[in-house]
Amino acid sequence: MNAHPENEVVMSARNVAKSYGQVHALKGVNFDIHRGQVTTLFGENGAGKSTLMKILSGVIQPSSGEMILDGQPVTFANANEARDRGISIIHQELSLAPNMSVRDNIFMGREIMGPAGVDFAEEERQVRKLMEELEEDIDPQTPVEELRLGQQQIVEIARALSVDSRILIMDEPTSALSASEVEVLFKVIRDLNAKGVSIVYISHHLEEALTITNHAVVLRDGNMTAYAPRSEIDLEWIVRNMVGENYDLGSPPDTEKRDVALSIRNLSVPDQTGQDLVRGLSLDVRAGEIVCIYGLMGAGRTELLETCAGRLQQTGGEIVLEGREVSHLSIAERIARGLALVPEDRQRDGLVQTMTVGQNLSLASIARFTRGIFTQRSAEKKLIDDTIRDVTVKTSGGGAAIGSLSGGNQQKVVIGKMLATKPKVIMLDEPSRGIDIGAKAEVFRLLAEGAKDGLAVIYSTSEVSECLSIAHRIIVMHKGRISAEFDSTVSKEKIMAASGESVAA
Amino acid sequence: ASAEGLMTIIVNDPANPYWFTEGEVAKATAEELGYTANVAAHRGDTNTESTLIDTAITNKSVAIILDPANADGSIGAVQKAVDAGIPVFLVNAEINQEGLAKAQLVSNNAQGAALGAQAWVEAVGDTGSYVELFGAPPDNNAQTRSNGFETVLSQYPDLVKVGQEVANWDRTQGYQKTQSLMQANPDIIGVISGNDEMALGAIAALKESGKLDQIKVGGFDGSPDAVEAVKAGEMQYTVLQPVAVFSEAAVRQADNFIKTGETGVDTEKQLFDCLLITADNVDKYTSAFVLEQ
Amino acid sequence: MSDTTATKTAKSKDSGFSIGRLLLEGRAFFALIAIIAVFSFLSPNYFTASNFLIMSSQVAIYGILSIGMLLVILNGGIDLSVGSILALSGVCAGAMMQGVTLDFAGVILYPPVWAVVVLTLMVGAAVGALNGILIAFFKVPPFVATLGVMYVARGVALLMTNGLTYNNLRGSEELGNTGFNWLGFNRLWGVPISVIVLAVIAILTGLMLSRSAFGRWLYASGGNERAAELSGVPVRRVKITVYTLSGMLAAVAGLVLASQLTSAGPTAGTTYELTAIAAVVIGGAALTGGRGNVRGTMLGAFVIGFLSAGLVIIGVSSYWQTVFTGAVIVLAVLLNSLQYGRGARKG
Amino acid sequence: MSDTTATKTAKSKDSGFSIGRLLLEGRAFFALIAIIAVFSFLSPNYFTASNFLIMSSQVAIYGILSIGMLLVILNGGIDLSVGSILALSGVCAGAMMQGVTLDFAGVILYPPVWAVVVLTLMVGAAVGALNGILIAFFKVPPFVATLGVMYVARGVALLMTNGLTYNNLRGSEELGNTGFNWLGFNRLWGVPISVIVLAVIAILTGLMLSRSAFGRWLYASGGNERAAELSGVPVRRVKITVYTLSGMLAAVAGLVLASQLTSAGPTAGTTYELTAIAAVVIGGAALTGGRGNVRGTMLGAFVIGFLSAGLVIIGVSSYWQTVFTGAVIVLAVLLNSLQYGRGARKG
Ligand SMILES: Nc1ncnc2c1ncn2[C@@H]1O[C@H](COP(=O)(O)OP(=O)(O)OP(=O)(O)O)[C@@H](O)[C@H]1O
Ligand SMILES: Nc1ncnc2c1ncn2[C@@H]1O[C@H](COP(=O)(O)OP(=O)(O)OP(=O)(O)O)[C@@H](O)[C@H]1O
Ligand SMILES: O[C@@H]1[C@H](O)[C@H](O)CO[C@H]1O
Ligand SMILES: [Mg+2]
Ligand SMILES: [Mg+2]
Repeated sequence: MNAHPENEVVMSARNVAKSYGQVHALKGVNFDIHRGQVTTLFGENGAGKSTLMKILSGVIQPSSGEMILDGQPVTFANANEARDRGISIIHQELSLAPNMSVRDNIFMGREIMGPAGVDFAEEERQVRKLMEELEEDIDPQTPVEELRLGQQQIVEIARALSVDSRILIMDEPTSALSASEVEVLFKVIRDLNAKGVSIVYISHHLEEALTITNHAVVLRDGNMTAYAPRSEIDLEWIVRNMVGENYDLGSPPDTEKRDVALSIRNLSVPDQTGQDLVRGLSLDVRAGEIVCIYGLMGAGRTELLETCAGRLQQTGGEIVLEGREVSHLSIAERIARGLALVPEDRQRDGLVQTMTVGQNLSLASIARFTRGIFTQRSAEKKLIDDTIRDVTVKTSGGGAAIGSLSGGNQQKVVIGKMLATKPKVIMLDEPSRGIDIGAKAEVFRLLAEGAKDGLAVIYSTSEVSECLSIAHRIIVMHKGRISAEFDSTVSKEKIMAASGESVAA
Repeated sequence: ASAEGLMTIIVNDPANPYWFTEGEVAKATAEELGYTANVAAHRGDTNTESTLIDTAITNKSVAIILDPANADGSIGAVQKAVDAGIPVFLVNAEINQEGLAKAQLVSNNAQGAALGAQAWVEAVGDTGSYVELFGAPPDNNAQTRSNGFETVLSQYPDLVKVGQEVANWDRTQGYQKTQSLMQANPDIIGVISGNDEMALGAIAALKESGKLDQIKVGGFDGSPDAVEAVKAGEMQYTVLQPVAVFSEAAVRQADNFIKTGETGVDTEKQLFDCLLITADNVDKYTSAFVLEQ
Repeated sequence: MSDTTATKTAKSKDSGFSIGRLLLEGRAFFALIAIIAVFSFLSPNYFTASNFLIMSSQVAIYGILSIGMLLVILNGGIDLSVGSILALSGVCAGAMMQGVTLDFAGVILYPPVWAVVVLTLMVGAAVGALNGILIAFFKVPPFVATLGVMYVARGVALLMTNGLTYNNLRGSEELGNTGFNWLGFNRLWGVPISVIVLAVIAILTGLMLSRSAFGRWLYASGGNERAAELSGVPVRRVKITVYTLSGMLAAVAGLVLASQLTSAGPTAGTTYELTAIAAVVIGGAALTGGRGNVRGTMLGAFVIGFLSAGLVIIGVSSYWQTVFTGAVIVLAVLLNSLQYGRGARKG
Repeated sequence: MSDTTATKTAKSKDSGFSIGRLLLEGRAFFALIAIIAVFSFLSPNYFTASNFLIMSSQVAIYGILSIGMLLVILNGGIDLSVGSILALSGVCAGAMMQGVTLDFAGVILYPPVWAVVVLTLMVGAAVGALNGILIAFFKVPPFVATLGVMYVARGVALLMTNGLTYNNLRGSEELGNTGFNWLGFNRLWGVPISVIVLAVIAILTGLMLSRSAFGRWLYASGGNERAAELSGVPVRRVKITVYTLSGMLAAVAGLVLASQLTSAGPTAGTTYELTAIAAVVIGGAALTGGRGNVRGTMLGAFVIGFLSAGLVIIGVSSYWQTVFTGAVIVLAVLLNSLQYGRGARKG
């Protein structure tokens, strides 16, 4: 990576600010991109990372400030103009058309034209080459909807790589990738660096990001709060600058282990083709106990938890809640008996965007306030206010629009909604996904408190460090089975080895 | 507002030239007699009709000239106007109750149908199979005409009706139904139709298949388009309904009633005989729905 | 993974209270005021108590249909079959009033009017439930399911009567089935019964939506069905219920119409589904579900009803009426989309 | 935002090739075969070349409309105005054939037929573009925008003709505007021109969808509009284009119908939008956008056309025809949803 001066700046933002009405997403940020190097942006949810990247890539326009490319001020009217100048972006949210093939998605908006229309053969040739580079075995003609999430993210990455760009922005490219896939991606990034391509990288996986970065930039509340080259920083530095203090995800609370609250016996769950995603799995969780389920993408954690909650159908086995079999019950009946699920994707499965914070909080327990025909408003209001206080949702009140909350606070609403049903067992599927470290710590604190009161907690995660926080017991899932079980003194390496992940990373 | 007050005229759907003329003639007559006149359309919907009657009441109409949407379904609406003290004069179609409207002026559909059927037999001969296009069933005229055709045609045992389709007085439907009827019965010699619009649709279908020479079409109404077709030799005849005559008469009877309390005619139901238009007398057709005698 | 998308679109609403927003949110209300003002100016007969009562009784039919439609639209669905159900129920009521022949017993039964009403409502509810089952269990998209049922119900109504109309639903003393036209003809405290029926239904539905658990479930499953399901909302039951209610309300409308006209025909209510949808949409509901309320829908129905009645009263040709109706629908919703869409995206 | 949703429900499609799936995917095809078989069995006159040609020429109108509808539905929209645009275009063509009076010059212009055709297509395109602008720029939901335009266009058509029908569109030699009925009456190699027009449009549209960049853009913006936009697809242009094309195709249908009847009336095409939507949906397209193709839509149009023609040929009453049409729509789509929805979630 030395065909170019070490710190040559290809592009920079000068005093860039962006407001959405009263929301000041960016407040005059200066930012440099170095040729052939990786610049990583760190920051809490809502710090303004994606906003800055969208401005650099022409998706949105700054309210003030300017951008300088090769020493010249530039403005981009749209993403196409930026792309023409060699800047491309992998968006944080997957932006693929599920109905179309991998090939069509990769060339969406810049189809290669031949004499008889789109030159599909040429496009497919290029896709195959990209997939080889990314070490993925994905056929160009496969509809994107048939790919699992991680593969979809690979397609996003391939799309960005298919443009010969000088600056490649990656906004959380690895949130759905397995460790080995991340490895490959990092290798690709190094190759690109060697060719002089500059990378801007964003991730909430701080340790992972540190392995690739050359320069670290920290954003906080729309301001740049710190900048340093890799040699001068460590994890603690990042966290301190991001949130102002060092957060600890907690340790297993001292609780009294009581009777078995949830007993899963020999459970099997098939996919549509009849293949088992969960295979004869058994697990007991006691009241007051916190169990963490670790596994790679596709290990079957989501299926396991959604089946317990009653959304998916099992083909065999039993789910016993406080001694009573609940397999035949509906979701609502299971909730009423005290079995609650906080789903993995809060936008899709957790929140009702058209309702207020309060209405979301009371949704799962509204039937309890019904006397005769009508709901009791005062009881509902009390529940909402109590929950907002207990789970510390930062909001102007129950009447606020749910969309006005940050990601972490939205997550707390989903958790609060289920806690309000007064469950005996709460299952949380990746409760930390996409929320910042401060919010994570608060969520874990909340769960630990619940356990002290006798709640049985099961949560899944894809980050090893989160296993080693509040959990009393760590279950590792691999291909639908429990591949190992540890107590809280285990090492990260052992957990990862049991999950089938390479420890090298 | 004029000296004599407002006369509300409610027709079915002016997109059919027949009803269009009905409304226009009534309006012209009313205005000639010193009334103001509103023409509204219910398009066959009894609810819309009832709404229009409400409006006529609100507007303090002195009389309502109504082409009822439905022989049974319009009775309530007429009753409502009568209860509000507004005299109602029905034109073109009847309601199945007497004593409500001051007068019901309709063409003599049975006589007209017989007239048409006879002309049709003359055109096609007395042997062969044929099909019939039937109007909108809620309109009594559809059945009356069909019965009229039947009465005459059943006297010719060698004329066989091999198909009958509802085409709702509509040209496009007449076109499509005729096409299919011809496929089902390739050897028909004639199409007899309950009105001109359907007949004109049938003619288009026959032209398309090149069979207009072999298959004869008869219409009903005497609309200008049909008269053109008779002139061009494409339609054998059309039965003229004297709509211009009875529309005008209805308004005049209303005027009488307003001024004298009597319509000037003894009976409530008044039948106006239809006239036959063929190639022979087509020149006497001077304006829409008017044939010089 | 997609927090930001949704977050952003909803966020702008937080930005405080403004006069402009009030005007926009109340646009159906202002449209109604404007309509009343214009027509009162143009015709002396418009602004009278009796005319308002008459117009309201005309609105009743559409209003009742649009309340059912609102429920379905809140659920994120649509019901194209209401016009046909209206006709079918009217015809069923008509048939029962004419007497039900029991062949095997050789007698003709004349059910009393209350029984006719109850049975008719059950017919409407059954057809609505059929919609609901197709949509909730067989996953047929609502547009398609109700389109199919629209044709089938209409066809059945036509077959039942052979295209003809049942007349004279007044019943007779000796058969003990009088009173049918009470609904359409009588007045309580000077107000037509149909208007009272509308008001009662509107108030009950309003209460149901705002105060009952079912109402909350409906908003939730219209806003995000998956999230509602995981929160224990019986989404399928909600779905079937709204279509059933929509069908039942169409039957109420059918009864009101039949009693207003004292006749019931199989072609009644054609295209009324479009008017009902228009009323709901003018009233500010979103076709994507989860947003809307009874107040808005009622205003929407009155806007349409008072507009078309006004146009007739001042003697505008029926063609212009068609044009105006279309223009009002687009304009009202255009304001609506300006309200929601403001600055959400560039350009 | 809903990538994963689609992901999970579609999971089953990975499971290789099965006979069951072939049957389901080709359900419109099998429905068509079944219809042809049944009617051929019931009537000796059904299975004849001449009948197929006639039925095809009837299908032409609906088929042309449904191709336009397909484009709109692929975009995730809907176009309720096509029936009205059909009428309006027919009427415009009729007016031009009767001569355009230029008052200031005191002359009547008789444009030649090609000019009439071109101008009429432009009228259709313009109304379609109006839909597109309302939807793409003013963010009016497609259902509402096209509902409003449906009323307005119909009203304008009625106003233009004052309700009457333009008759005799044959033109005359001395005015140099003959040839209009060629479209509706003539045949090339024994095939009605209207069928050829349909075939040409279907093939061109098919090629556009499968081979052109525009086709990719359309599928992309129907599948995930945001993603398409972020990828530089001009989603707004695509949107306006599909509505414009839909309007233009409605004008083509209007011209074909007017030339078949050699007359043009303002009430033509009422409710044809529903038939067109039904054809597209029977043909396997999803109303949510992004899925569907011309082949399916054509099969859908033929299913509907051959069914209703067959019912007439065997002499089934028109009421039963209504019932059957509805039932076929629901059944076809029910199979469709079984195909996609199989066991996706707990029953
Ligand atoms: N279109 C918008 N309208 C209103 N507010 C917005 C919009 N886009 C972003 N914001 C707000 O701007 C701020 C910065 O958002 P941004 O998406 O850049 O955060 P981020 O740092 O990428 O967070 P995350 O880690 O959760 O992705 C947030 O408060 C966000 O809610
Ligand atoms: N979108 C998809 N398409 C096809 N198969 C999928 C998809 N998502 C998951 N799978 C398959 O389902 C099985 C289990 O997936 P599941 O989502 O339960 O895993 P998980 O452990 O919850 O992982 P994560 O939640 O991190 O995605 C795996 O075999 C995986 O390949
Ligand atoms: O008598 C009229 C005319 O025949 C018209 O063509 C259709 O409606 C009938 O009632
Ligand atoms: Mg971000
Ligand atoms: Mg998971």
